[in-house]
Parts: sequence; C-alpha cells; structure tokens
Amino acid sequence: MTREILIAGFGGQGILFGGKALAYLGMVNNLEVSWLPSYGPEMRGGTANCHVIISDKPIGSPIVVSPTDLIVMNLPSFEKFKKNVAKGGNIFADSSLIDKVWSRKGINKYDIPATQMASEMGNSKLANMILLGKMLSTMDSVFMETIKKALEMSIPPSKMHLLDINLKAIEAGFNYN
Amino acid sequence: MTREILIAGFGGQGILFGGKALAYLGMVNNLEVSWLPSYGPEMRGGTANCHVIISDKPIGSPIVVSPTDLIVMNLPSFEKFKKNVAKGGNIFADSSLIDKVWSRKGINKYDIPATQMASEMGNSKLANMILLGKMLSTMDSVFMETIKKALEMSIPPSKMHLLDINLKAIEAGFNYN
Amino acid sequence: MKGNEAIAEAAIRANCKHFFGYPITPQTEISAYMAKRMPRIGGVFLQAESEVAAINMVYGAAGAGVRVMTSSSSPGISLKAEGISYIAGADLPCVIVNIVRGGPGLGGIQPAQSDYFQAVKGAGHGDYKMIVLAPSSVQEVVDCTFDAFDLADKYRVPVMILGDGMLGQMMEPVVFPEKSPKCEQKDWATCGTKNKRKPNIINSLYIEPQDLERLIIARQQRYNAIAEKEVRFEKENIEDADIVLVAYGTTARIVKAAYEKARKNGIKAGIIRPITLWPFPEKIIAETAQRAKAIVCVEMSMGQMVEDVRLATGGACPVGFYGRAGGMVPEPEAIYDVIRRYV
Amino acid sequence: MKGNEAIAEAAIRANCKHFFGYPITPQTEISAYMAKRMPRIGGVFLQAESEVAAINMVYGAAGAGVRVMTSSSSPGISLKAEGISYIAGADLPCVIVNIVRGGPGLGGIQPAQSDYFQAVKGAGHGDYKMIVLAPSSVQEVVDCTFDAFDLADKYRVPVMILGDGMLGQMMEPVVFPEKSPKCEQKDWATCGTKNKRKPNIINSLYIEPQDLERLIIARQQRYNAIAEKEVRFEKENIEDADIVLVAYGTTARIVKAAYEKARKNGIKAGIIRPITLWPFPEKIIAETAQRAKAIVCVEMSMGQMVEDVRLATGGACPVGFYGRAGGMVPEPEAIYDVIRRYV
Amino acid sequence: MAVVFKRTEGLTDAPFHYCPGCTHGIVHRLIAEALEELDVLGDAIGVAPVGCAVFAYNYFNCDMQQAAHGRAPAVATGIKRARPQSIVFTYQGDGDLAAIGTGEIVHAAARRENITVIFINNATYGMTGGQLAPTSLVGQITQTSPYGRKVELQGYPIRVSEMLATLEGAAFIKRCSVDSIKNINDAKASIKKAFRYQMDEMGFSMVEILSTCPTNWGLSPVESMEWLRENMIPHYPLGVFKDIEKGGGV
Amino acid sequence: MAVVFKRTEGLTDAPFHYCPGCTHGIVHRLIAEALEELDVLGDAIGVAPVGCAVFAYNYFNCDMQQAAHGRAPAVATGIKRARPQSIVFTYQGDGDLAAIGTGEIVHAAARRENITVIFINNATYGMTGGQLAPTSLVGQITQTSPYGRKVELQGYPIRVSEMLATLEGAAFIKRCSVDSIKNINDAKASIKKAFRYQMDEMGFSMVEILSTCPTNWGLSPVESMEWLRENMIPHYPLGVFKDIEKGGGV
Amino acid sequence: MAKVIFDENSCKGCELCAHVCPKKIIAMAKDRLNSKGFHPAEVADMDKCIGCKFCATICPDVVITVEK
Amino acid sequence: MAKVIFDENSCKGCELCAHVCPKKIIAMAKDRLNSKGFHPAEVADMDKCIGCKFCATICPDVVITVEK
Ligand SMILES: Cc1ncc(C[n+]2csc(CCOP(=O)(O)OP(=O)(O)O)c2C)c(N)n1
Ligand SMILES: Cc1ncc(C[n+]2csc(CCOP(=O)(O)OP(=O)(O)O)c2C)c(N)n1
Ligand code: SF4
Ligand code: SF4
Ligand code: SF4
Ligand code: SF4
Ligand code: SF4
Ligand code: SF4
Ligand SMILES: [Mg+2]
Ligand SMILES: [Mg+2]
Repeated sequence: MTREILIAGFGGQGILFGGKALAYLGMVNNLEVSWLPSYGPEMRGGTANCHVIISDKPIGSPIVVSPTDLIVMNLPSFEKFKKNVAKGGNIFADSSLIDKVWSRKGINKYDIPATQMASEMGNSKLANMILLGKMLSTMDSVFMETIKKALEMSIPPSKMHLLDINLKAIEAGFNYN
Repeated sequence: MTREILIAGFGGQGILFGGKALAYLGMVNNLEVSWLPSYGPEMRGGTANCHVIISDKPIGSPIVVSPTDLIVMNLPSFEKFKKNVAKGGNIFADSSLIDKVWSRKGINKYDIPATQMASEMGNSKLANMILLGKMLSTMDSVFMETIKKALEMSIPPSKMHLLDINLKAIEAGFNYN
Repeated sequence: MKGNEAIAEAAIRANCKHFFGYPITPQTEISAYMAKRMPRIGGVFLQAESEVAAINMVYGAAGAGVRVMTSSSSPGISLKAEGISYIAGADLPCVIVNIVRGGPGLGGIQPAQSDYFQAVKGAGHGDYKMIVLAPSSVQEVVDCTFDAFDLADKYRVPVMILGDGMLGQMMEPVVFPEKSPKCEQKDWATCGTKNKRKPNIINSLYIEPQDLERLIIARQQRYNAIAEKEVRFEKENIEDADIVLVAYGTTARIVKAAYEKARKNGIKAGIIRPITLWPFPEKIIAETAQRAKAIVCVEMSMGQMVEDVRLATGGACPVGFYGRAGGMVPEPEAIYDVIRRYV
Repeated sequence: MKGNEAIAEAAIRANCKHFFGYPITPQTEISAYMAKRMPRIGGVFLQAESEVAAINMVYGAAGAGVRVMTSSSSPGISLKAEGISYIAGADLPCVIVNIVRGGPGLGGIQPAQSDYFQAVKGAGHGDYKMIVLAPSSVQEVVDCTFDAFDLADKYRVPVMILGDGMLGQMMEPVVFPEKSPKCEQKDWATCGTKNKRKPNIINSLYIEPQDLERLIIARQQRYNAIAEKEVRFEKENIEDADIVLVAYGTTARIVKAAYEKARKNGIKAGIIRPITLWPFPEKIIAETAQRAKAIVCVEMSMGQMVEDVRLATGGACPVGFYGRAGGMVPEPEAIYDVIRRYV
Repeated sequence: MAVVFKRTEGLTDAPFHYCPGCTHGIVHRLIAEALEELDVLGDAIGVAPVGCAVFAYNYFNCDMQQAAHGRAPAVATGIKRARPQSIVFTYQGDGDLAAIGTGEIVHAAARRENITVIFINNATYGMTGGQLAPTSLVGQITQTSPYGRKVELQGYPIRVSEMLATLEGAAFIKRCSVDSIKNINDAKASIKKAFRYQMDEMGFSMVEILSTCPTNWGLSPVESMEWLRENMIPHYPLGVFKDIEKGGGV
Repeated sequence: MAVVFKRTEGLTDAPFHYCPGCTHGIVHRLIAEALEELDVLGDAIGVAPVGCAVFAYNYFNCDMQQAAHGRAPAVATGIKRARPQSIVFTYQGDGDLAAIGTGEIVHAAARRENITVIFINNATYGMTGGQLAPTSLVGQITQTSPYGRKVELQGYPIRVSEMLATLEGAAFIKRCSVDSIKNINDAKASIKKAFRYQMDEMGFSMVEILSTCPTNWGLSPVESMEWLRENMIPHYPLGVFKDIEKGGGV
Repeated sequence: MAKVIFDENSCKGCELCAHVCPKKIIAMAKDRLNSKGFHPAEVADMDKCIGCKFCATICPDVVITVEK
Repeated sequence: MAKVIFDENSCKGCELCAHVCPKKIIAMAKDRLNSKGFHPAEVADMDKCIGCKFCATICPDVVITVEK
C-alpha cells in the first residue's frame, strides 16, 4: 500500500498540520512515512502545500509528483494540481472555496463544503480536518481507529485542548457524503 | 648584460629606495628592469630586502635567487644571503654593521663602513647610497653618468632637497676603496 | 522527525553542547530546536548577530576545545568563507551544516545542490579541504552528524554536512544510535594554562613562507590520509551495469526511481551514491568507468559534481549529465530518458 | 610602474571612475593610487568599512550603471563571496582584483596561487561563473584591466583579475594603450526613471523555482558563449614538444626559465600559459595532450589548476604537477628536475 | 464628491504579499506618498532589504535594487556615489539593520552618507519565522528565545536611534510608530522631512518606525497595535534623537 | 638595593616587533602586569587581532587565539561561552574594532558578553601602511586620504566609547591614553578595573587607549606623544563613559 | 456625505480599519470570502461615514478609496 | 641611590625614556649600534637617578629594570 498525498491551499488553512497528522497516522501504524512541506515566504499569505507519503515499502523520493490523493483548499491550487492526480486517485476539494465543476475518468472527486461546515462548527480553521476525515473514509478502517493517537502526537501540548473538536471535525468529514 | 641585484638589511635603512634608484637607472638607460620588494610586517623593525634586475633582454622571473650583486646592510641578511651570490658576483657589505671576515673564491667582497661614513656626513640614512655608489664603480661608466637623472625620478618631490646629499654619498661610495 | 531537527538532536547526542547560528530558510528549525534543548542540558545556544560572527564564535569555541556546530544555508555559508578558511588554517575541528537553496545571490529557497563547488573545492581562500558529508535520508542525517563530529576531532578539520531544503524540511522516522561519543583529549586547546604548562596558541598566521609551507604540506598529508581512509559511498547493482547513475543527497532518492524503472525495462542500470563528497569516491568511479558503457551524473545544479566524476573516470567512458537548477527537482521520467539515450 | 599601480591607472583609463576598497597587503597600493587620482578627475574613491561593505557598494554602483572596481587579497576576497554571488545573480558587470597571498586563514603575505579554486569554481554559493584573467607581467596587467571592463560590460558578469603579491609589488616599465574605452548603453541600470520609463529592478531573488531556473539556464548560455569566444592563452613551442608546461601568472615566468634550460639541454619542452582561467583553455590542452608525452602543471599551490588540466586532457597523456605553497616560489631548477622525470 | 484618499502613484499595482494587518504595508504607502508629494519618484532609487520587505522592489514605483541581508546602506552608498543627483533610500528591518547590518548602518551614518534610511523595528525576524532580533524586548518569547529573552544570555535590546545619534554624520534621526492615526501621520511627516534633508544634502537621515508582526507575535493585528503601544514604546521612546537643524541631541 | 621595576611574568621573553616608540608595547605591558597582579594568568585567554598587534599571541604569557580581522569579540564570545570560568580579553586596533569589526563589538556589548576589550585607537591602520581609520581626525592626511579627511567625502571620526556607552549591556567603558606617566598609570588601573568587572561577571568592559603610530604619522616617537595630546585628546576626551557601579553616563 | 470604496479582492480582513473607524461602521463580511480567502471589510451604513480617512490611513493593503 | 639597567639589545632608540626622565640623564649612545641596528639608550650619570621608574613606565620595549 502506498498513498502519495498532496495537501494544498492558502497559508493559514492548516495545510501543514493536516499533513503532519497524516504522517503520524502512518507512523502509528508502523508504515514508512515522509512529510515534506513547502516553506518560505510563500507562506506569507500565499499558497502552502505539503507532500506526505505513507507506504509499506521504503520511500524513495519524498516528492509527490502524481498524488494518489489530493486534498485541496483553494481554487489556484486546484487548477494547478488537478491534472497531476494519478489514475484511480482521489481529490478531496473544499467546495466552499472551489466552485468549479470538474470531472475526469478514473479520478474520484469528493466535494465537501468543508469551510462552511467548519464555520458552522464554530471554527473555520477546522476545514482541513473535515477533508482529512473524508479521506480516511476511503482508507482501511484501522486508520480511522488510530487517528486519535496520531492527533495526540501531532498537536502541540499548548493546543491539546483542541483535540476533541479536531476529532469531531474528522468525524464530520468521515461521515459526510 | 644582466645584473641581478639583491639589497638586504633592516627596515628603515632605505633598502627599497636604493632598489628603486637602481631600477630607474636601468630605465634611464633603456634597459629592461624589474623591481620586487619584500613587504608586509617584516618591515616593522624587521629585515627588509628588495630584488632588482637590470638587463638588455626581457626579464623572466623578477625573483633574484642567485644575485650577481648583493648589497647588504646587516648581519642576519649577510648570513642568510652570502651563500647565494653567483660565481663571479659581488658583495657590497656595510662593514660598520657586519664585522665578519669572510671570503670565497670567485666572489668579490667589498667592505665599506657605510653607516659610519654616512654618520660622518651627518645622516646615517645615507649608508645605502654609499654602498650603491660602490656598486656603480663596478659597472659601465654610463651608469654613474646617469645616476642623477635616475635619482631625480626616484626621489619624491617632497624630498627633492635631499638630492644633492644623496649624490654626494654615492660619490663617496664610488670613490671609496 | 524533520531532517533539520534530526541534525540538531544528533549533534546534542554526539556531545555537541555549543551551537552558534543565524537564522536563514530553510534551516531555521535547527536553531529553533537548539534554542529549546540547549538550556535544558546546560549547553549553549547563541544566535549570533550574523553568519560572520557565528563562524568566528565557532572558531573561538573550537579553539577552547569543545565540540561545536553552526548551520546555515547558501548565502550564509558564503559569508562564513573567511571563517572556515581560518578554522582550517588553525587546524580546528567543528561541524558546519549547509542546507542548500537555489542561488546565486538571494536566489530562491527551494532545494538545490549548487553549492557543491563551494563545499568541495573551497569557498575560502588558500589550500584547504573540508570533509563533506551528504546524507540522503533523515536517518542518514543522524548517522552523518555523529560521524561528522568524530571525523572533525580525529583529523582536526572542519566537517560540512551538505543537505538541501528538501532534506531539512522532510519528516521521516529515525532511530538514534546508542553511541557514546568519542571525545578526544585536546591538549592543544586554549582553556587557560592553569600555570601548569606553556601557553597554547590557536593561529593561522605564519609570516615566514617556509613555515607556512611546512604546515600546509603537513596538513596535505593529513588530507591524503583522509582521502585514503574515510571515503564513504553506497552502490547498487553496479557490477553488471551498463549505465551507472551517480547522484548524492536527495537527488539520489529520485534517481533511484529512474533506476528502478530502467531495471524494470531491462536496462542494466546501477547507482553510485557518494556520501563523502570530499574525499570523493573516485576509485569506485574509476573502476566502474572501465566496465560501464556510460556514467550519468544527476544533480540539482548546472553541473558541478560531474567534474569530479569526469576527473575520476579519466576519459574511460562517456559521462552524461542531467541537472535542474534554481530549486527545480529532477523528475524520474526525465532521468530515465537520459539513461535511455546512453544505452 | 608597480603592478598594483598599473592596475589602478589602467582602470581609470578604462573609464572606471568608481572604486571601493578596503586595505589589505599586498595590494594597498591600488587604493593609495586611487585615493590620489580619483579626486583629481572627478571620480570616486571610497575606503569602505570592510570588504563586505566594499563589494556591496560595488553592487550598488554597478546597478546604477557605472564602471566600478574593487580590489583585495585572499581573506578579503573570501569575505566578498556573498556579494560576488549577488553580483553574478543580478547580472551586473564589475571588476574584482585579487592579489593572492598565502592561505588558508590569515596565512602569510607572500605570493601564492592558492585561490584558483575560489576564483574559478566559485567562492560564493549557487551556479555562477566569473571571467578570471591572470596576467603575468606589469604590461599585461594593464592590458587585462582594459579587457576586464569591456568583458564585464559585454556579458554583464563580474570579471576577476587574479594576480599575486609578486605581480602587485613588482615594478616594470609599461605602455598604456591609446584606447578609448567601449562604454555600453545600460538600459537596465537604476539611475532614476525620470518619469519616462517603467522602473528598473536589480535583483537576484526569484521565489518561483521555474523562474529562477529559466534565468540560470539563460545565464548558462551566456557562459557558453564566453567559453567559446573569450578564451585567451599564450603558447610557446608546443607544436613539437614532448613535455608541455602549463602555468599561469608569475609562475609562468619562472617556468619559462626552466623551459629554456630544457630546450638548451635538448629536451623538447613547450609552454601553455592560460590567461583566462575561466574560461579555461581546455581545447588547446586537449589537443596538446594528444601529441605530447606529458603535461606538467606548475602552481604556487598544492594543486588546483592541475584539476582543470587533467579534465581537459581527458586522460590522453600523463599530467604531472609541481607546486609550492605558503608564499614559497618555485625555483626553475626544481621545475627542470620535474621535466626530466617525464622525458 | 471628490476623491480625498486614493492609492498613490508612488506604488505600483502589485498587491502586497504581507500577512493580514502587517504594518509593512502602511509604511510602504507613507514612503510612496512622500516620494510622490516631493515629486522625486523619477529620481528615486530604493534599496530593498532581506526580510519580509524583500519584495519591496515590486511595490515602489521607482528604480529599485535588492540588497544582500544587512548591506542596504552599502548598496545605497554605491548608488549615491555613482548617481549623486538621485534620491536614494533603504528600507530595512531590525534583523537586517540592527543585526547583520550593524557595520553598514553605523558607517553610513558616520560617513555622513547622504541617504535616507527607513528602519522597521518589529522586534523580531518576521521573514524567517519569528526569531530573536537585537531589538526584541527582555523577556520576549521568540522562536530562538523560547524561554524569553534573558539578560544573562542574550543581553539587552539595542536602541538603534539613540546609538546612531552619537555619530556626527547623522543629520536627522527620529523614532516614530504606526500604531495610531496620529502616529501614522507623524511618521509620514518625518519620512518627508528625512527625504528633504537628503535633497538639501545635509547628510544621513533615518526614521525608525515601531511596527507590528502579528503573525510571529501570535496576536491579531488589532492586539498587535496594542502590544506595540504597551510594550515597545516604553522601551523605545518616540521622538527626535538628532536634528542638526536644531543643534542635535534628544 | 631592591628591584622596583622589572619585566612582568605576564609577558613571554619574545621581543616586540613594533616600530621604535610604538605605544602598542606599553599597553601590552600594562595588560600583562594587570593579569599577573590579579593572579589570573593561568585562567586568561587572550584574542589577538589583525593589525600591528597580530603577533600579540607571542607576547602574552597565557593561552591565546588569533582572530580574523575585526572578529575578536565573536571569537572571545565563543571562548567565553565554552569556558565561562576563564578570563577572556581581546586586544584590537581601530581598524579592527571600529571598521570591519563594528558589528561584532556592538553586539558583544549589547549582549552583555562578559569579556574585556582593550581598544587601541591610533587614528590609522598601522599594519597596512597608514590608511584612513574610522577614528582618523578630520583633515588628517593618510595614505587613503592624501588630501586630508574631508567631511563631505569620508564623514566624521567615530567616538567608539561614546557610541558603545549607549548600550545597556556595557558595564564599564573608559577612554585612557599612554602619552604621559600619569596617563599610563591611569590606563593600567583602568585595565585592572575592567578585568575585575569581568571577574565579578558584571558584563562587557572596554578600555579605549589613545595611542601613537610614529611610523605612519611620520613623526618621531616623542613628537607623536605630543600630537596625540594636542590633536586626539581634544576630539576624544579621556574619562569614564559607562560604569554601572556608578549608575552609568559620563 | 462621504463614501469609502473597498477594492474587495485586495482586502485581507485584518480589521484594523474597523478598529479605527470613529463611527464603527466597518465590519468584516462574514458571509463571503474574497479571492484571497479572506472575509473582506465592508461598510454597513455608508450614510454614517464622515470621510475622516482613518480607515484608509491605517489600511496596510491600500484597499480603501475615500470620497467626500 | 637608584639604578637603571638596560637590556641593551632590545632597545630601539625611541628616546621616550630620555624625554620623560625628570633628571634628564638618559641619552642614546651615539657611538654604537645594538644588534637590532639602533643607538641604544644609556645613562651617563647614574648617581643622579632617583629611581622614579618613569623611564621604565614609558619604555615600549620593556628594556629597563629599575633598582632602588
Ligand atoms: C546572509 C543571509 N542571512 C540570513 C538570511 C535569512 N533571513 C532572511 S530575512 C531575515 C531576517 C529578517 O528580519 P528583519 O530584518 O527584522 O525583517 P522583518 O522580516 O522582520 O521585516 C533573515 C535572517 C538571508 N537571506 N541572508
Ligand atoms: C579580512 C581582512 N581585511 C584586511 C586585512 C588587512 N589588514 C591587516 S591589519 C589591518 C588594519 C589594522 O589597523 P588597526 O586595526 O587600526 O591596527 P593597527 O595596525 O593600527 O594597530 C588591515 C586592514 C586583513 N588581514 N584581513
Ligand atoms: S511575518 Fe510579520 S513582518 Fe512579515 S509580513 Fe507577516 S506580519 Fe509582517
Ligand atoms: S606601524 Fe604604527 S602602530 Fe604599527 S608598530 Fe609601527 S608605529 Fe606601531
Ligand atoms: S472614512 Fe472615517 S468614518 Fe468613513 S469608514 Fe473610514 S474611518 Fe469610518
Ligand atoms: S484595513 Fe484594509 S486589509 Fe484590513 S480589513 Fe480593512 S480594508 Fe481590509
Ligand atoms: S628611574 Fe627616573 S631618574 Fe632614573 S633614569 Fe629612569 S626616569 Fe631617570
Ligand atoms: S624607551 Fe626603551 S626602547 Fe625607547 S630608547 Fe628608552 S630604553 Fe630604548
Ligand atoms: Mg524585523
Ligand atoms: Mg590603528
């Protein structure tokens, strides 16, 4: 099993954190993982993205060129990366922010109004977790079972009080359809 | 004709100036010349030396390894360089400062009490000129005839009033035996 | 753990208790990590006022006999050039990390390998060398960091760990070896005579050329010993290979994908991955050049290591090159295409 | 005229009216000369607070479109590494003089050639090149200085004049050519828009790797053009030579004595003297390697240019090396002995 | 109805890349307005630093150079000596000017370099993610002082304006802030004055501007303005530290 | 008869390489005596600069490091942080400290680095043949100001002690001279005091010492002392500029 | 009578304008995001605007034009 | 009764000691050069020496030892 995941959106949407949670999820399940963020001034208000690979084989390049899974949270990133998604791959798009109709044979596109759902939950910053939850719904159930542990490892101590609400958002995404 | 001249002594004895005068002397006589001083902190109270080549052929290396003429103004320099003098070459030594007896077949050593003579002329800094004068006595007469012109080119304007006394010192050396 | 953090943690475990740095992307995590950990273990983390100051603090601390490290990225390393030359000239051990970004100038902040020459041929003036280690995974980052401190102390030379933005930012699981670091007795260090010995002097100035030359030649002999004993590389399937790929650092990981594809398609490919860039694994490359149809060097630069590859082959086989620049990362497909050109 | 003074006077005649420097032995005469002359001709001589400041002043002035020069010696050049990389990255023309002394570190102040790598492979970070000119007589110093400014403007690259303490301190008669310097129109320079055009920007930052790579590749093409058109060297009697000596700068003068002795003793010797160190005269060396029994490279270093010689020969003939270090100057006798070893 | 406030000609159309509420944008506008109002845009050459303002070359509608980290005053010196008729300014952060660029700023001032420096003091390294700056306050928590700036380890914050005011070559040195409408207006007047000193060839002029970095301070833009007022101004008093027209001194 | 003055144990036997009458030698002796009298020779680590005093490592009878030009305060910082129990000092000229090393000295002081700096101000670059220093006086003719230092071109000399005294991390800053027996004795007392501040971990201490360079000034040693008195002291007043024991200020 | 005009897509929702407006008539449009992904500033009751320019003076992104 | 002793070969003839000696008893020995090439300092009339140490205090080359 190898999932090559690209998460992309604006800086401030929790792109890197979402990736980190996925990386720890891999580790918790004794898989090989790599996590490679974009970095630097593009994080000042610009776009941000992050590459995560989870695999049961040693990982070569940490760069995700053709993602099996694209989690995408703004229009420019969607336009940029949609064409790269591997055959049979998934796109998890925040449809509150990306109102483009698009489909391609062999690619599953999931439209989730994540930002709107998150706002309704009281914190628009949870959109990333909602999308992540949806992605978990396409994976082996062991991942959903261990996501709490992964989150505990990825949330910094000072923000641990947000663990529950994050889990709730994941569940909301997991159950959305 | 090629004269490879090494002038060596203490900093402050006018070593470099003596070399400069010789270089200009070559130029005045339409010969190829090169002048290479030692430089840097060894000039702070330490020893100083300078390499001058005057030749009717293009000059290769400006470094004087085996001088045809060694003008030497202190004991350490004498000890260091005497063995390098080329066969048939000359040593012009300031015997006020170098009281070593030394001779070698095929090398002409001229002992001139230059510093003492210079002191008697009222300025011990003229010792270099006295030695230079002695060296001129071993060269074609055209050089002694043109030394004034060379000095005029090598003395900075602010010190031009010292031209005459320098010439006198050269003459004293030229005539010493 | 992130590559940058792994360097920091490994250094601390290798008994490096002194770190002097100056922030620069993409290696700020090293400083951030040190800033958190050092005060907890009685070590010193100091953010210098500049890279120039940082490398000179390293000089001072190394001269005082402690294990010490600094880290930066390309422009910052350029500023350290004089200091590195001084450290080499005074025979001091230290570890310098360069997490390379695109250049020249301010360039970009994406991963690059365009500081190879600077690292290997000498950014600074004068005849000197650094040992340069180029890990290609976060785990290897850890191993190289331990190695770096030991090599530095053993040979009294600066050692550079050369990574790139990708390696520094990447997170992979790591295991820290249970090693107790070798700590050499440093009789030459300046830490006060205690009125018990003659003063020690840390210095690189030799006003007599004879003295300076003697020293340089002695150092060269040490370099020769390093070149003989400390070459590190990894090879894969080069014994029967027609086309041998040479790449270091993260580029080697990408090359591997191309290599696998080639093997899958029946092309006899192999890989040599230099881990020490200086001393360069020239012997294995020279041997390989005798056997292989071609060697293809892949770099994130316009072609720097490829010169050393060519030197090593001595013309024995053609040497191809594929490079990307400015933060662009080679793609396996493109490398594969180059391989095919040489079959 | 002293070599250092010749550089200064030639620069002024080549219409360089701006000089920024910082004192260092053995090149202080350049500044001293500029300090005297510039105010007299309405030019600018400014002693900066450091080499780092000096090279950045050069960057500013070059960006503002004037001919500008700086000079230093080895440790000072190391400090300029970042600035040089910026100048290359911003495609600015300027002339940098390095009167090399022994290194590494503070080293010594006697002549050396141990900054060859630094000059030719790139002291600074990133993929860039400088044109490097290495004159071997005071007259050639003058010619190279004119050349340097023209090349810099033509290709928008930094040009380095690489001399050594001997060349800088040496006095030989010189003739200044009656040349009126070419002065290119610099539409790209920042000297105020006068509200008549879009702003000009001098910059080396490209945050998108695609953009940076495009720029680097375009620059590489310019480098290729330079490598094709601007190689300069001198050769002597290499057509029938068994042993060809390769040396640059003042070393080449000493080598000549050895060469003459060899010829006198019936050894067919020849000389190739690279004048441009980058672009390196690799073609002539490659051709020579096909014919000659051996090539012997002589340097005042532990062996730096010899790598480029080896690269150029591609293994076609053995390459010998003789080097002195730390300010020691090779003696013709010793070189002759090396020659004999290869006959 | 007439337009009483609109985007100045001194700025290009490029949108700023700064974080929401970052005061870099305010200061950019003030400089651009000053240049426009003094009618020197066509003569101006600006020098962008390394720091969050690195892209300043895209924003000012005049010739621009991008300088190496800390070296803007040296670059400006090169420009000014090459083009003495130009109006040359640098725009620098506290990491750029007060850390790595200490030598360059001190000597530009001492040398009486006839340039104008706009110095953005936000008590941290914004661009690289919020490290300790030479101007970070005692106790301030940053990425590289996670336990707060400690006097025994990192010493004291530098008051740059006060330090440079000791130099005879400095003609005008003032510290301003952009935390309120009043202070913003004063900052603009001060920037204009600094440029006027340059136009009159009176020597080195600098306006230090206390600024915010909401992102790295971990505060909202509005809270940041308050933090600036409550913490920075007490340590960095606003006012004129040197004015050779007034005989110098505070 | 008893010996009332003899060569201190703080110096090695090596003869100084300085020019006749150069005051570097006097200051060397004062430092060496101070270290001996404070009984810290065994703990001392000195840092030699690049400048005429580059060989200082041969003269002091304690552990020594030779630093790159201007970087002595950074090197000293590295040493002090590695060996906090040591007594660490730098010896620096005006080119070294006030030109290329401006950043390092300002930050060592700001950082409250617990080291002692001896700063030799001889208004020129001695070692390299007498160029303009940041401390050269207005009008002073040097190799690189052959027509005299001109305010419009090279600005004003920096008063380093006054400048550093604005930094909170500086504990003791004093300017002395060695032009007379009285001033020499005062210089020695000041050097001792500076070391004592370090021993008491009070922060950064510096003694600036007005010195001569007969060779490059083109004066005899005796004339040089007079020139110092008549030209340097008026511009560089002697005295204490910072003393945290006394509450700071002049 | 005064009017403020927002270049909505360049607004970053920093709320500084809202904070300094003496009339407190500026608020972030919670119902929509602009192309940058922010809730942009808007004026609810333009009639109350006095054209004091405070909002424009403090706006770091030069979003606001003021007419009066 | 006091006495000054010169380490003659390390003297550089700078004359500073002569200048500060309150008794003006120090002068450079014009008749000889030391191994460094300088006319070294010497005291003509040692009986006049008061052992004030001024000469030793100013001597840059630590040439002088004083007894008293
Ligand atoms: C030589 C060099 N060192 C370090 C850096 C990394 N760097 C980029 S911006 C910056 C600090 C910027 O801080 P400041 O000047 O305060 O500006 P701000 O971002 O706060 O506006 C640093 C250290 C660099 N680009 N070049
Ligand atoms: C990086 C570098 N730049 C320049 C020099 C050359 N240099 C040697 S000493 C010196 C100046 C010394 O002047 P100062 O510090 O005043 O000391 P002084 O000789 O006057 O005692 C310079 C510029 C150098 N060695 N290294
Ligand atoms: S990081 Fe700070 S200084 Fe930089 S743009 Fe963001 S808020 Fe402004
Ligand atoms: S050059 Fe000047 S400072 Fe240097 S030793 Fe001579 S007199 Fe002293
Ligand atoms: S102009 Fe004044 S009143 Fe009108 S919106 Fe802006 S701040 Fe409010
Ligand atoms: S100040 Fe400007 S950017 Fe901030 S919310 Fe108001 S309009 Fe938008
Ligand atoms: S001790 Fe005093 S009196 Fe005696 S020689 Fe020295 S200075 Fe003169
Ligand atoms: S002061 Fe010292 S060196 Fe100078 S003359 Fe007197 S004894 Fe000699
Ligand atoms: Mg800042
Ligand atoms: Mg000095």
